[in-house]
Amino acid sequence: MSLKEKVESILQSDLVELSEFRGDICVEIPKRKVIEVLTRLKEAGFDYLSDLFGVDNLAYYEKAKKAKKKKGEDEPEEPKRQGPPPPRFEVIYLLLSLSTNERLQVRVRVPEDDLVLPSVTGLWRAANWPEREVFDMFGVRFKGHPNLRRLLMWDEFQDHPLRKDYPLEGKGEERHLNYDIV
Amino acid sequence: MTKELETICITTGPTEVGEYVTLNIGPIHPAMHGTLRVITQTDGETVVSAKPEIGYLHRGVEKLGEHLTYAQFLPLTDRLNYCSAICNNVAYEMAVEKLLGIEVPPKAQLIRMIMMELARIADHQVCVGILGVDLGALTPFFYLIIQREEIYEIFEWHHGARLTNSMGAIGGVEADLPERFHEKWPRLRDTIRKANDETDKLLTHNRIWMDRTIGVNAFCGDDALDWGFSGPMLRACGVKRDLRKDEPYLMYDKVKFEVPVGKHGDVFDRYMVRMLEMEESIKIIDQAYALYKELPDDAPLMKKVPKIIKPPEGQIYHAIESPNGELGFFIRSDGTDKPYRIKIRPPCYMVYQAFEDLVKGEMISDLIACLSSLNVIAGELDR
Amino acid sequence: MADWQIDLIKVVFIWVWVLLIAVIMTWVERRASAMMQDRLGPNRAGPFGLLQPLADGIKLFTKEDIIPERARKILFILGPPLFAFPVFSAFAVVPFGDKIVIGGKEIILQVSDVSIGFLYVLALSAIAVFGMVIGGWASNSKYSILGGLRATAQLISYEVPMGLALLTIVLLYGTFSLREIVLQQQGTFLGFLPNWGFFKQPLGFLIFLVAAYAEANRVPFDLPECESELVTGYHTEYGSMRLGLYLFGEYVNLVTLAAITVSLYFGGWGLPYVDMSKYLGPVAYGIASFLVFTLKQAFFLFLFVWVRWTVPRFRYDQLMGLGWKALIPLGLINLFVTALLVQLTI
Amino acid sequence: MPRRPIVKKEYTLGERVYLVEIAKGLRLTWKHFTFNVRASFRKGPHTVPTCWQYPEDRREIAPIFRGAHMLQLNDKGQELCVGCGMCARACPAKCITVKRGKPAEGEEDKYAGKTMCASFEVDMLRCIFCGNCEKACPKGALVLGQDYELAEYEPEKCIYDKERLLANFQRAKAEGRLKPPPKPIPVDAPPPKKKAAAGKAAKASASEKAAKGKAAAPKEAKKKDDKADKAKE
Repeated sequence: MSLKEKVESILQSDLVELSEFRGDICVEIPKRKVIEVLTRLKEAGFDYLSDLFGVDNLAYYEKAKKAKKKKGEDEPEEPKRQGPPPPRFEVIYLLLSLSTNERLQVRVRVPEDDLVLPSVTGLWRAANWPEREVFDMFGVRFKGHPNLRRLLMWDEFQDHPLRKDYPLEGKGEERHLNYDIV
Repeated sequence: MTKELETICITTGPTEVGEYVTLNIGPIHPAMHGTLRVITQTDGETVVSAKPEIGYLHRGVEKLGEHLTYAQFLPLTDRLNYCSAICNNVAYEMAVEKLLGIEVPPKAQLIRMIMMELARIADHQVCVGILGVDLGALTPFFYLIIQREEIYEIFEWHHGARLTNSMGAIGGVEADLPERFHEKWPRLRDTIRKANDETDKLLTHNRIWMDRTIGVNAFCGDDALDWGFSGPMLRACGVKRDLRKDEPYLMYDKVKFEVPVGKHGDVFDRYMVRMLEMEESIKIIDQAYALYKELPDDAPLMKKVPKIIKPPEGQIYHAIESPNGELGFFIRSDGTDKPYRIKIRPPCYMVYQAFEDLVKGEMISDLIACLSSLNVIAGELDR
Repeated sequence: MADWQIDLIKVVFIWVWVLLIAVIMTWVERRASAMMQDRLGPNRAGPFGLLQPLADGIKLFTKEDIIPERARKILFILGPPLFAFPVFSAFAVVPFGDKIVIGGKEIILQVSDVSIGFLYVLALSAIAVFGMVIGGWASNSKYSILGGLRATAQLISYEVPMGLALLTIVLLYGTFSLREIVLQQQGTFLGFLPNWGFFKQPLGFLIFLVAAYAEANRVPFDLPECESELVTGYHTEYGSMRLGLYLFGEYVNLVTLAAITVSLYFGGWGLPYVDMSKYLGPVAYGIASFLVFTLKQAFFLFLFVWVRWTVPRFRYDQLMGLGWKALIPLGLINLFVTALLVQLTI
Repeated sequence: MPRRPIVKKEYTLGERVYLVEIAKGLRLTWKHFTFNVRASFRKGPHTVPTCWQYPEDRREIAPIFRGAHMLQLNDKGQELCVGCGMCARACPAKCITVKRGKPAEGEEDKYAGKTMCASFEVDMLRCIFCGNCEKACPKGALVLGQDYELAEYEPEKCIYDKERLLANFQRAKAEGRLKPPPKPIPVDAPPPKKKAAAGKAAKASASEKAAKGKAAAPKEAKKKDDKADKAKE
């Protein structure tokens, strides 16, 4: 059974989209079923959380829109995603099966107006810092995380630097340290 | 008195004030390898809680990567784990090559392997040496670091830099093995072994060293997997997992080597795993060098890649076994000459987040020993 | 020359001499450690870098003297002298030579031959701890106070085995005077060994040496100032010449401990098998005995350096364990056996 | 509290009594000590084999070392740089600024190309010495030399202008520390036969000329390669 079939059989109806690129399989799962699906995957052998991170799709979709306009209707198979605009953020879980050494990317789309995901720290403690980092960098909140504070940026920092609309050189924020020596 | 001392340190987040003393170790502290910071609560000398704070060396490498071309990002990977920059270079190059769908010529693969194993030896030497320094034995550090200098000389003659190597390019390596390597390697192999041997003599069976390391922050294998450990740290916990064996890349499936495994995951096991891995690396280099010699002199070193690299749309994740563990690069391309998103999976990031679990209930001295044995590199941790 | 004049000369001489050895020790420490580690060490200031200690001294003197804002000022200032003064004074009872005859006057080479020399040394080394503790406490820094606490605990626990080892010596020689003990060690033991305390008390010597390392805060017992854990321990907040006093005091302490080791266990100024006074004139004999003493002392000073750069450091609880669970029982057994033997032979 | 596996300490007697292993360690450090003491009394600049006494006694720098930049001249003393700005574009640290200009009348023979760089600035405070500019330069004009002592008292002095870069080259030339011409990289590319032959020829000629110490051959090879690439595309 290939990895693809295996994943399909595990996920069944929860599989929103499956894409394959250079042998890496990426599956999309619905947002409301994250914990349930990941638990199933963990039980099915994908028992090691290699990494967890976010992606901001803002520029990507804008670019795709532009490209579509440029090309016009030369390539009719291009507009795959229709209907409401796609959710802006993605959170990607990199899973690994220790027994078969197969890797799987699990992707959850998070819309901008509802930046909340359930935390998977209960499944893998390894998700602790990565989830904090995603919160820090993208502003996605994880429900049930034991200590959801900023990780890399300082606590008083307001923005989310890895978002595509955050300028590369920052907005001139400075850290004011409060030495509360009384 | 406790209360009076309390006001001096800046605490971040909620800390319990009361019967415990808050000891703020770092970011400037001799044992905090660069800019790590641990906020500890101590009961006498026993650590009650230890909360690592990171981000003091955060340079936004991932954000920068979105604004640089694929070739321009390569030098930035040097600055991740600066003890073994070559492994980062190769990991990144291989990730981009996977994205492009090309395979580099065998000679380039072998050169990469040789250089990576040299870098692994250098990294382990630094880690073991620093562990010794932090436990009060300064001398082995020098015996090891001298050999590292010799390794750096090979790097310098191969691609022109000692520490920030920027080795190779996307599509292969740019230079054949230098004359220096052919001359130096047989001798260097012996001196590295001798230095390891001397370190072994000074430390391993010394009871002071054994008391300091055996049983200190021992860790269970399944806990380690749950925390996302990889590399020597995981192997010290008794889990036999090495990406070179499990998911062979380059030509690691053509060489024979052992994967040293510890038992308890304590500092001593981590130290021994690293010491033994250096020996295995020497074996790998020897075999790779033999394979290299079979190839003709003018065998290709690079795969033809266009000057401006524009990979097709898609996303890949590729991981290699860096000296610290699984070093992965996730790259999503949107078809332009710049990556859309680069995510680096640094190995010590996952290890360091379990720090509190590792040191809880131990003493301050063990905290220092634990930190050195984890080989947390701030550049890699904060990116 | 009046007696007080001779005493003054002796005091000044020994003061300068100890300072000089301590200064040279800082150089030896750095150069020897460098040589053990395949390095060269400081070799720029003067021939072989011999002027390096001078350069260090100038540096320490000219640095800004910082007293932390929230430190206990008086105690902070008091700390370093309180540490340095006792370690200097302890040398007063050490016999650094036999005797010298100048102008028909017999001068013993010892600042003062106190009949309780022994207790004096022990008492002063106990006082020196206060320097560390006060310095650590007055700095108002957590690292300092941890260093100070460690110093207290360590020195108090190692005082006991050291005292036990010294007691056996007292039992053996029946005197508290160091000079008397040295005099009793001349000649041979069992016919072929030098009549040194070391051969009569090997275990006692070992316990004493380990305790001496602990007293001197050297690796493997440098817990009060272990750099990688407590930054530099009790003198973290010190700078300038106050720091210099601490650092220097440690070397002086080494010199004193080496001198006591030599006079207790290695026959002081005497050469084994050879009675120098038979072959040399009175002046030459005095100088020769002094040189012999210095040579023996130099060996122990080097041993301090040598061990320091070879072994790792103990952990706090292991250090305590070694002191209470190994050294003290051994010391007691040693004391008991010695007492028994002494009783039987008398 | 975290779970911890129980570790049994199994020491041999020799390990248990401390002294045996410490004595072994002392023997080892003594060996190093005596060896180095003997070595340090030898005459000469580099006595202890592992210790370089820096200002007088320097380790050999690889000819391909990536140090301070320099702008090369060709054998006729002409400036090679044409001011194309490829280096500035390839730089990840954005530390190079180049202005293209035309040579003034009567000065055409000072420059190898038809155009030249009117100004060339390298900000050494930003430079990360990755060598991307060197790889990008189509004329082989900008190279990273062997200088590594780059400290200055004023930050302004760290911005190297054209004169300084040329002076770097002159100095390196006088001291015989010029960078060897880059070796052609054997590239694995379709069609294999033609390419391999070209590569071999280029390599052969390169090695011949490299022996003579001239910088021209690889450039030709490079040109050939470039042409071939263009033809393919």
